[in-house]
Amino acid sequence: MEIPILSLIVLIPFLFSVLTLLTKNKEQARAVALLSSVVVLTLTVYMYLNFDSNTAQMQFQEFAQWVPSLGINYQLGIDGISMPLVLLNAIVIPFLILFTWNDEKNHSNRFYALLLATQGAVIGVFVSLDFFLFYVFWELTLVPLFFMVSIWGGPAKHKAAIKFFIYTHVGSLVMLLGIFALYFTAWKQTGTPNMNIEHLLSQFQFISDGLSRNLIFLALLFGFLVKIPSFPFHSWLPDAYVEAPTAGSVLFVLLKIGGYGLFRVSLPLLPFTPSMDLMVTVMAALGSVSILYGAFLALAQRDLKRMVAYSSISHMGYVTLGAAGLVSLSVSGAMFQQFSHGLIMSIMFMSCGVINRATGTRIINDLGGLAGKMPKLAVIMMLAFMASLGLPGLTGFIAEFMVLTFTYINQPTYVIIAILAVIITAAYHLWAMQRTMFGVYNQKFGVLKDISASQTFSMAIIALLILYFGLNPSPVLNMMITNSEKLVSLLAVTGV
Amino acid sequence: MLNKHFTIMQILTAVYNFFRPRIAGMVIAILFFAVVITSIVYTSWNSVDQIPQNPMDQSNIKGIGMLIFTDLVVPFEILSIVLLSTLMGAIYMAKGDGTQ
Amino acid sequence: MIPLFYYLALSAIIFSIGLFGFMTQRSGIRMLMCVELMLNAANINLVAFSSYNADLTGQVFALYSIALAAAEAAIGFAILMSIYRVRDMINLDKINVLRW
Amino acid sequence: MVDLTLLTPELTLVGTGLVVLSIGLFLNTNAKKILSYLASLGILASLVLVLTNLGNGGMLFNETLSFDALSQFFKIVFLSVALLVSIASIKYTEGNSHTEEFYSLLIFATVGMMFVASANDLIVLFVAFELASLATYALAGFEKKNPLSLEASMKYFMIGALSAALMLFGISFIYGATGTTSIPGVAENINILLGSPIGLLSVVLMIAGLGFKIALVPFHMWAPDTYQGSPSVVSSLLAAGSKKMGFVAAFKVFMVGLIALQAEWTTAFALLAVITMTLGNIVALSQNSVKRMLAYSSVAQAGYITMSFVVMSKTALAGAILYALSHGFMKAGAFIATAAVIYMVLSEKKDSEMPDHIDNFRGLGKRMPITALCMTIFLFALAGIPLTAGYMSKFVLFASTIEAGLVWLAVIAILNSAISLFYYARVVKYMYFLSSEGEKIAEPVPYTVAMIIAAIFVLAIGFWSEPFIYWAMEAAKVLI
Amino acid sequence: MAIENMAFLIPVLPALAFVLTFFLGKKLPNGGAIIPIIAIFTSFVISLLITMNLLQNPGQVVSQSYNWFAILNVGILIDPLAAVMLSMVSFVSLLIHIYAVGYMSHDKAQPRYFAETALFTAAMLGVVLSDNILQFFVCWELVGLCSYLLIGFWFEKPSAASAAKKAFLTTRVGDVMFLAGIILLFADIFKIFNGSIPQGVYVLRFDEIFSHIPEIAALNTQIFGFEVSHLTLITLLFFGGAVGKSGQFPLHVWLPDAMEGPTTVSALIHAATMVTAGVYLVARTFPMFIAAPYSLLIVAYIGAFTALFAATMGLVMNDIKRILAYSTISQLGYMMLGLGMGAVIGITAVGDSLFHLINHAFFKALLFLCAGSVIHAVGTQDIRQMGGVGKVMPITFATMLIASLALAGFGIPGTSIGVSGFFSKDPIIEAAYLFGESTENWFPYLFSIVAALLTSIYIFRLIFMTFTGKPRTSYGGHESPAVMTVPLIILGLLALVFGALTKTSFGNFLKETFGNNFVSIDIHALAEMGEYHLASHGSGSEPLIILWMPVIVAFAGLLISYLIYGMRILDMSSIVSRNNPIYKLLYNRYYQNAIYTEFLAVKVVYEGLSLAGRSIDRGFDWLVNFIGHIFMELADGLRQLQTGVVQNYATAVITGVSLLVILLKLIMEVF
Repeated sequence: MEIPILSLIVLIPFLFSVLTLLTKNKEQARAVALLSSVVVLTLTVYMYLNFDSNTAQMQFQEFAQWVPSLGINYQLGIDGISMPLVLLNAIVIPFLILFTWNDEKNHSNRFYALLLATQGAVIGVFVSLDFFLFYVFWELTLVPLFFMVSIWGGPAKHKAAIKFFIYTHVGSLVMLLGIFALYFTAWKQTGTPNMNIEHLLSQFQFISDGLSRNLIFLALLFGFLVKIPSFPFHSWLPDAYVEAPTAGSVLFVLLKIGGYGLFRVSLPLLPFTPSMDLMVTVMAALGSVSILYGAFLALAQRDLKRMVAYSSISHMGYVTLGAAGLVSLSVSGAMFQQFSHGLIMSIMFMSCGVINRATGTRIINDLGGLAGKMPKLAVIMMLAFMASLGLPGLTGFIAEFMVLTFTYINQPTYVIIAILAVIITAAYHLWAMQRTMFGVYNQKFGVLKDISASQTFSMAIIALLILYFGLNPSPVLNMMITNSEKLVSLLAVTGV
Repeated sequence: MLNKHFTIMQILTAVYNFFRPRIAGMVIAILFFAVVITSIVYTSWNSVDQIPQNPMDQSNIKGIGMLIFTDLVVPFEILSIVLLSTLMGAIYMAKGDGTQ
Repeated sequence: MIPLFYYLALSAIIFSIGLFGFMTQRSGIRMLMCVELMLNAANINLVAFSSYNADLTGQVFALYSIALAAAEAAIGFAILMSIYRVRDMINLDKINVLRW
Repeated sequence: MVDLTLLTPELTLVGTGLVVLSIGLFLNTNAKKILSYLASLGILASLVLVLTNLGNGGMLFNETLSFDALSQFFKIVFLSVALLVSIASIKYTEGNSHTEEFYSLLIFATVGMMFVASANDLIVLFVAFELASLATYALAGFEKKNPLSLEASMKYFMIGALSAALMLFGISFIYGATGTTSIPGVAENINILLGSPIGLLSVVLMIAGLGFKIALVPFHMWAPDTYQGSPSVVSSLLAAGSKKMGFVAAFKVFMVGLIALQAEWTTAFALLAVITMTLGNIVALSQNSVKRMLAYSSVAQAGYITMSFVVMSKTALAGAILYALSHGFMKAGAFIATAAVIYMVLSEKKDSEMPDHIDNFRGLGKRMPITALCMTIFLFALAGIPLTAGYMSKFVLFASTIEAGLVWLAVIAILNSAISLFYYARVVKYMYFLSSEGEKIAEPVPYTVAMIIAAIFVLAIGFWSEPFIYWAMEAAKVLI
Repeated sequence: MAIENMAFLIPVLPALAFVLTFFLGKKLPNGGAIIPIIAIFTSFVISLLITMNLLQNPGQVVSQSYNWFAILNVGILIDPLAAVMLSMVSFVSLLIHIYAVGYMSHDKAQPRYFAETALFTAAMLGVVLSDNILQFFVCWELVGLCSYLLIGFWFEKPSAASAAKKAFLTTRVGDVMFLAGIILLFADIFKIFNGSIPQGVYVLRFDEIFSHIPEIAALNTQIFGFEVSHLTLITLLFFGGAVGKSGQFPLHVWLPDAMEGPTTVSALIHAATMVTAGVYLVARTFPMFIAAPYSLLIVAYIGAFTALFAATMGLVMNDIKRILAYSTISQLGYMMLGLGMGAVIGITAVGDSLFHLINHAFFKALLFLCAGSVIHAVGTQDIRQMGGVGKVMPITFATMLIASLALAGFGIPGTSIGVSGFFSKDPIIEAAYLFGESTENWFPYLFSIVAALLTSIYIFRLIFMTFTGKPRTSYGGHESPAVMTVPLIILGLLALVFGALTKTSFGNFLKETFGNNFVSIDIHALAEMGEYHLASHGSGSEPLIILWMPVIVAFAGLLISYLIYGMRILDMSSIVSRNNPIYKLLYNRYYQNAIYTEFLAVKVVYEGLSLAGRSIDRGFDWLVNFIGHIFMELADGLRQLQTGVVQNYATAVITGVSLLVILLKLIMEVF
C-alpha cells in the first residue's frame, strides 16, 4: 500500500514541534524531539533503501489539489538531487538533539520546537515539486531560525537576527518575482494556471523575448546566491552563524536550499537563457572568488566560530563553481560538496560550541593546549578539520577533487584561482588547530573536563560517516551522477 | 458711520496685515480657484437654451416630492438614520456629566 | 437668461473662500462656518445643474446635502464643546498633542 | 413586488440598532452588559443573512441599490469587522453608562457601510458615506474625558467634513456633465467629461473625497493621529471597516462609473499608490507607539490595495478584494490585541501617558501568552509570511502586477513589504525576546475571543484559500 | 599463485593494527607495540614472497583494480619497482618499530605513537602499491598527515606543534602542485576521449596514462609567452609535488624542523620512507618524464644543487639530528640527480637511483637510530657537549661508524669490495660524468663531487665530535638495551653487505619495470619525443681518475675531519665565529627562516591579503548597515511632516488636490 511517506517526513517534525511546545520540562521536551527525529530518520532510511538510484525520474510522488483556481497543488516528490540532502538532514538532526542533550537552556521546549520546525521546513523545500509550496517552505525556514538566534543567541543576537531575516527575506522576495514572471508567462502560453516546477521549467524556453528570460533567470539566481551564500551576498552569514547558538549554527549549515535551488531550477533553465555563457562565467567567477575570499578572510579571523563561518563561505564557493562546470561529474561533485559540507560543518560548529562552553571564550589566541585536557574532542575536531581542509580519504577531498578536476575542462582560469585557495585553506585550518589544541595549556581555564558521553557519541558517529562516505561515496554519489547527467544532457540537446 | 477717515494706504496696510500670516493659504486657495475656473470655462456645458418655465405653477414641489418618494427613497431613509445617529452622537458629546 | 457659467463661477468663488477660511482660521467655529460655506457652494452647483439640465434630482440632492450639512454642524459643535470643556480653548492649531 | 429579502440584512441591523438604543434607556449601568450581547447577536444575524442569500443578486428601488457578488463580499467584510469590534467592546464598554450609544453608533456606521457597498447611485453612495463618517466621528471621541480622544475625533471630523465637501463638489460636476446620478448612467453619457478638463477635475475631487477614507498619502494626515488617539476598538473599526468602505466606493465610482476616464485615474492612482506605500512603510519604521505604527502600516497596506487600480486586471482586482478581507481581519485583530495590552497597562498604573508605547509590549509572551501569540500571527500576516492571509493576498496581488507587465510597481511593492518586515519583527522581538518583571495577567475574555476568531480566519484564508479566492474572483467579475 | 591475492593485505594489515592499537593500546604492555610489529612483519613476509616470484619471471606483474566511484578505480600494481620498495619499507619499518619499543618505553602516550606509526606504514605501503595516480595522491596525502601527527607527537611543546604545522603546510604546497598536475592530466585525457569516457576504462590508471603519452605531448599551451608542451607541464607539476615531499631545494625548509619529533619518527619518516616517496613518484611516472622535453634536465639540476646546498649547511650544524636531516636532503638530491641522468642513460637511471634509495634507507635509518640511542643515553642533542661516547657505547659506536663509512662511500671501483653506499652513489656520479661528457654541461658532475667531499667531512666531524676525545660534559652514558642494539646490528650488516651483493642483479631487475604484462613501453621512442639522445654504452668506460674520484674524495673528507676534530690541531675558533660572513650565512641557513616565515607567510599572505580582505568584508558589512541607516534617517525626516495641526492637514489636502490636477494635466499632455 502506498503510504504517503514524503508527507509523513515533512509533517511529523511540524506535528512534534507543536507537541514539544506543550511539554513541561526539559527532559520531556528533548525526549519528544529525539523521538520525532528518529522516526523521520527511519522513514528516510526506509525510503533510501527502496530508492532506485539509476533513474532520474521523481519517485515517491504525492499529489493533492490545494488552490485549483490558481493551479497550486500540494505535490511532493524526490529524486537524486534532493534525496542526499534529505538524508543529510535526517541523519544529522537526531545527533544534534543528542548533542544538546544536557546543556541547560531556558525555555528548552521552545528550543526543540523551533529545531523540529526548521527540520520540517527544510525537508519540505527539498521534496516540494510545486513552486508555491517550494516558496512557502523556503520562507518558513527563516522564521524558526530568526527566533532561535534572537532568543538563545550570543551578545549581538538581535542585530544579527534582524539583519539575517531581512537580508534573506529580500533575496527570497526577488526569487518570488522570478517565480511570478515564470508562472504568468506559462499561464499565458498554456492557458491554464499551473505551479508545477517541471511544467514551468519546460515552458521557460517558449517565452518569446530573450530579455525577460534573462531577467527571470537572474532573479531566481539572485535568490539562490543569497541563500548559498556566495561572495557578494554573504555579509549576513558571519553575524548570523556566530551569534546563533551551536544548534542554530548547525541548522544554518543544514539549510542547503540555496545550492539545491541552483540544481533544481537554475541549471535546467540555463540552456535556454539567451546570454548563457555570460551567466556561466558569472557563476564560475562568483564561485572561485568566494572560495578565495572566504579562505583569506578565515585566515584573518581571531574568533574560532567566525573563522569556521568564513570557511563555510569558502566551501560553498565549490558548489557554485561545480554547478558552472556543466560537466555531469562536476555538477555531481558540487552536489556531493553540499552533502559533505553539511556533515563536516556540523561537527566543526559543535566543537566550537563545546570549546566556548568549556573555556568561555572563542578567541583563538587565548586558547591553547586543549588536546591534553580534552583528548576525545581533540581527535574528533582533528578529523573534522582535516576533512574540511580536503584531506583525501574524507568527504571533503572527494567533493573538491571532483569539482576542481571536472570543472577545469570548461572553466580552466577559475579552477586555477580556486586551487590557490587550497593552500590558504590548509593554512588557516592548521593555524587554528595548532593554536587551540596543541601548544602550551592556558592555566586560567583551570581544570577542564572532556566532552560528555552524549556529545562524544553524536560527534563520533558523524565523524565516522564522514570517513565512510570519504572512502566509499558511491551510495550517495551514484544518484547524484544520474541526475546531473540528465541536467547536463539538456545542454547537449541545445548544442552547447 | 466712520468717525475716522481711513486713507487708502491704511486700508491696504490693514488688508496686508490681515493676509500676511495667511499668505500660504491664500496662494493655495487662489490656485484651487484657478484650477476650477479654467476647467469650468473650457468645458462646453450642453445646457438647455431656455429654463422650462411652467407658466401655470412656478414651483416644482410636486416634481420634487414625486422624485423623493419614487427614485430617491433610499437616500431619504438613510438620511433619517443619519439624523438619528448624529443627534445621538452630538448629545452624548455635548452633555456634560452634570457637574458644572 | 443668465448663462450657466455665472452660477458655476459663483459657486467656485464661494468654495475657494470657504477653503481659504478653513485653512487659515485658528478658531474651530470659524472653520465649521467655512465647511458650511463649502457645502452650500456645492449646493449652488447642484441646483444650477439641475435647472439647466431640466432634471429635478439635483435639487433633491441639494435638499439632502443641506440636511447632511446640518447634521455635520451639530456633531462638529458637540465635539468643539467637549474640547472646550477639557481644554478651555478651541484654537485648533494649539491642539497638536498627537503628532509625528 | 420588489424582492425585499435582499434588504433583510440591512433591516435586521437597523432593527437591532433601534432596539439597543431604546432598551438602553431603561437599564441601569451595570445591567447594560446584555446590550452588548444583543448588539453582537444582531450583527451576527445580519452576517448569517448575508451569507445565506449569497447567491442571488438583483437591483432594488429602480437601480439605486444593486446586490451582486461584490456588494455581498464587502458586506461580509464590514459585518465580520463589526462583529469583532462589538465582541471586543463588550469589555471596553463594561461599566460605561453610555454603552447603548456606543453600540447603536457602531451599528448605524455598519449600516452606512453596507449601503455604500450596494449603492448604485451617487446620491445613495454619498449619503451612506456620510452616515458612516458621522457615526464614527462620535465613536472616535467616545472617551469624553481623555483630551487625546477628543483631539483625534476633532481632526477626523474636520478633515472628514472638508473631504465630504470636496466629494460633493465633485459629484455636482459629474451630475452636471452627465445629467444623471446613477453610476451606470454616468458611464453611458460620459462624453462631456471625457472631452473637457472638468472630467479631470471631477476625477481628482472624487479621489480626494474617497482618498480621505482610504487614507491615500496627501489625504492620510488625519489617520495616524486619529488611530492613536481614539479608543483602540474604534480605531480597529476605522482601519479595518471604513477604509474598505472607501475602497468599495472607489471601485464603484471609478471602475464602473468613470471607466472611460481610465487613463487619468490610473496614472493618478499609480502615483498615489507608490507614494503611499513607501511613506507608510518608511515612517512606520521609527514609531514607538504601536497604535501609531499600526496606523502607518494600514496606510501602507492601502497603498498595496490601490495598486489594483493601476493594474486593472481581473486577478489584480480579485487580489485587492481578498486583500481587503484579510486586511480587515489582520488589522482589526492587531488593534484589539493592542487594546488588550492597553487594558493591562491601565489596570496596573492608571495615569500612564502613552499606554501603547512599545516598551509596554516587553515580555508580553510571558505575561499574556494568548494575546502575544495572536499578535505574532497578525504581525507576520501583515508582513506577508507564507501560510497566512496576508501572504496569499500579497501573492495574488503582486503576481497579477507582474502579469500585467508592471514589473517596476511589483518591485517597489516587494521592497516595501521587505521594509515592513523590520517594524513588525521589532514588535515580535519586544514581545518574546525582551523580558519584563510583570507577572502573568488574566487576559480579558472578550478581547481574547475576538482575537482568536480573527487569528483563525487569518490562518484559514492563508491555508484553505480556495473558497476565498473563488469569491474574490466572482466579485471581480462584477467590475471588469 | 595464492600469494598474489594476498597482496591487498600488505597495506590493510598495518591499517588494522592502527585501529586496534588506537583503541586497545592502553591495556596492552608497552602501548600495544606488539600488534603493529606482527602486522608489519606479515606484510614484510608477503612482499618478500611476491618479490621472490617476480625475480623468477619479471614479466608476470600483480595487478588488480576495482571500481571506487564514478570513473575512478582503486587498485594494486606490484612490478619490480614496487616490489623492491615494498620489501624495503616494511623491513625498515619493522626494525624501527622494534627499536621504538625500547626508545619510547617511558613515554606515557605510547598507544598513540604506535597507532600513528602503524597508520603511517599502511599509508606508505599504499603509496607504493597504488596502480593509479589518484590513489597514489590519496595515500601520498595520508602519509603527509601521519608525518604531521608524528612530528607534533609531543604537542605540549609549542615548537613541535609549529614544526608539524610547517611540515604539513610546505608539503601541502607541493601536494597542490601535484593535484594541479593530476587535474591537467585528466583534462587532457578527457579531451583526447573527446568528452565521453567508455565504460570500464579507468582513466587515471598508469597503463592508460602511459598509452596516451604521445597524444598528451602533442597538446601545448602558451605560458608567459613561450610554447610549453602539456606533458612537460604535467611532469614538472608532479616534480613540484616530489620536491615538496622529498624536501628538495625550494621546499626543504620543513625537514630540519621535523626533527622536533621523536628520533624513531625521524628515522622512519624523515630518513627511510616518506621522503623517498617523491623519488618514487618520479620513478613511477618515469616514461612521462622521459617523453617530456626539458623536465629530466630540471630534475637533474635541482637534485644536484640540493645535494650541494644541503651538504654546505650540514657542515655547521651542532645538533646531531639536524646534521643527519641535512644529510638526508643531500642524499635525496643525489637520487633526484640519478633520475635526472635518465636523460643520458635511459632506463638504467631508475635502477641506479632506486638502488641508492634502498641503501640510503638502511644506513640513514641506522645513523638516526644510533643518534637516538646516543641522545637516549647522553640526554642532549648538541654534539659540542658530547665526546668520548665511543668508550661507553661500543655497539652504537661500531654501527655508527659502519653507517658513516657507507654514507661517505668507501670501496674499490670495478671490484665487488666496498660499502653499500659506494655501490649506489658511484654509478650516479659516473652517470653525471657521462652527462657532462655528452652535453658539455659539467655542473651536475661538479656539484656531486663537491657534495661527496662535504658529506664525508660532516659525517666524520660528527663521529669524531661525539665518539672520540674526552667527554666535554659529565653524563652517565650507558649502552642501550638489547631491544635497541639488535636492530642496529642488523642494519649495520645490511649497510655493509647489501650493496656488494645485489649491485648488478638490482639493476637489471628494475629494467623490467616498464616492460611487462601491465605496461610495455619503448623507452627509446619516448626519449626521441623528449629530445634526449641516450648515450650508446653503459658506464665504466671513463678514464681511471674519474672512476676513483669518489673514493679519493671520501678519503680526503675523512682526513680533513680527522685533522680538525679528531686531533684538534687547527684552531677552528677563527673560522667558527660570528664575524666570519660565510659561517654566519651557513649557520643562519641562508636566512631561509627570515625569507619564508617572516616575509612570505606572515607579511605577504597574512597582513597583505587576509587583513585587506577583512577590510573589504567590513566594507560590505558597513554597506548593508548603511542601507538600513538611510531608511531610519528617512523615517525620522518624513515623520516631522505630521505636525499635528488640523489646518496644516487641510492645506495638505487642498494642495494635494490642486497639484494632482495640474500634474495629471501635464502627464496627459506628455503621453
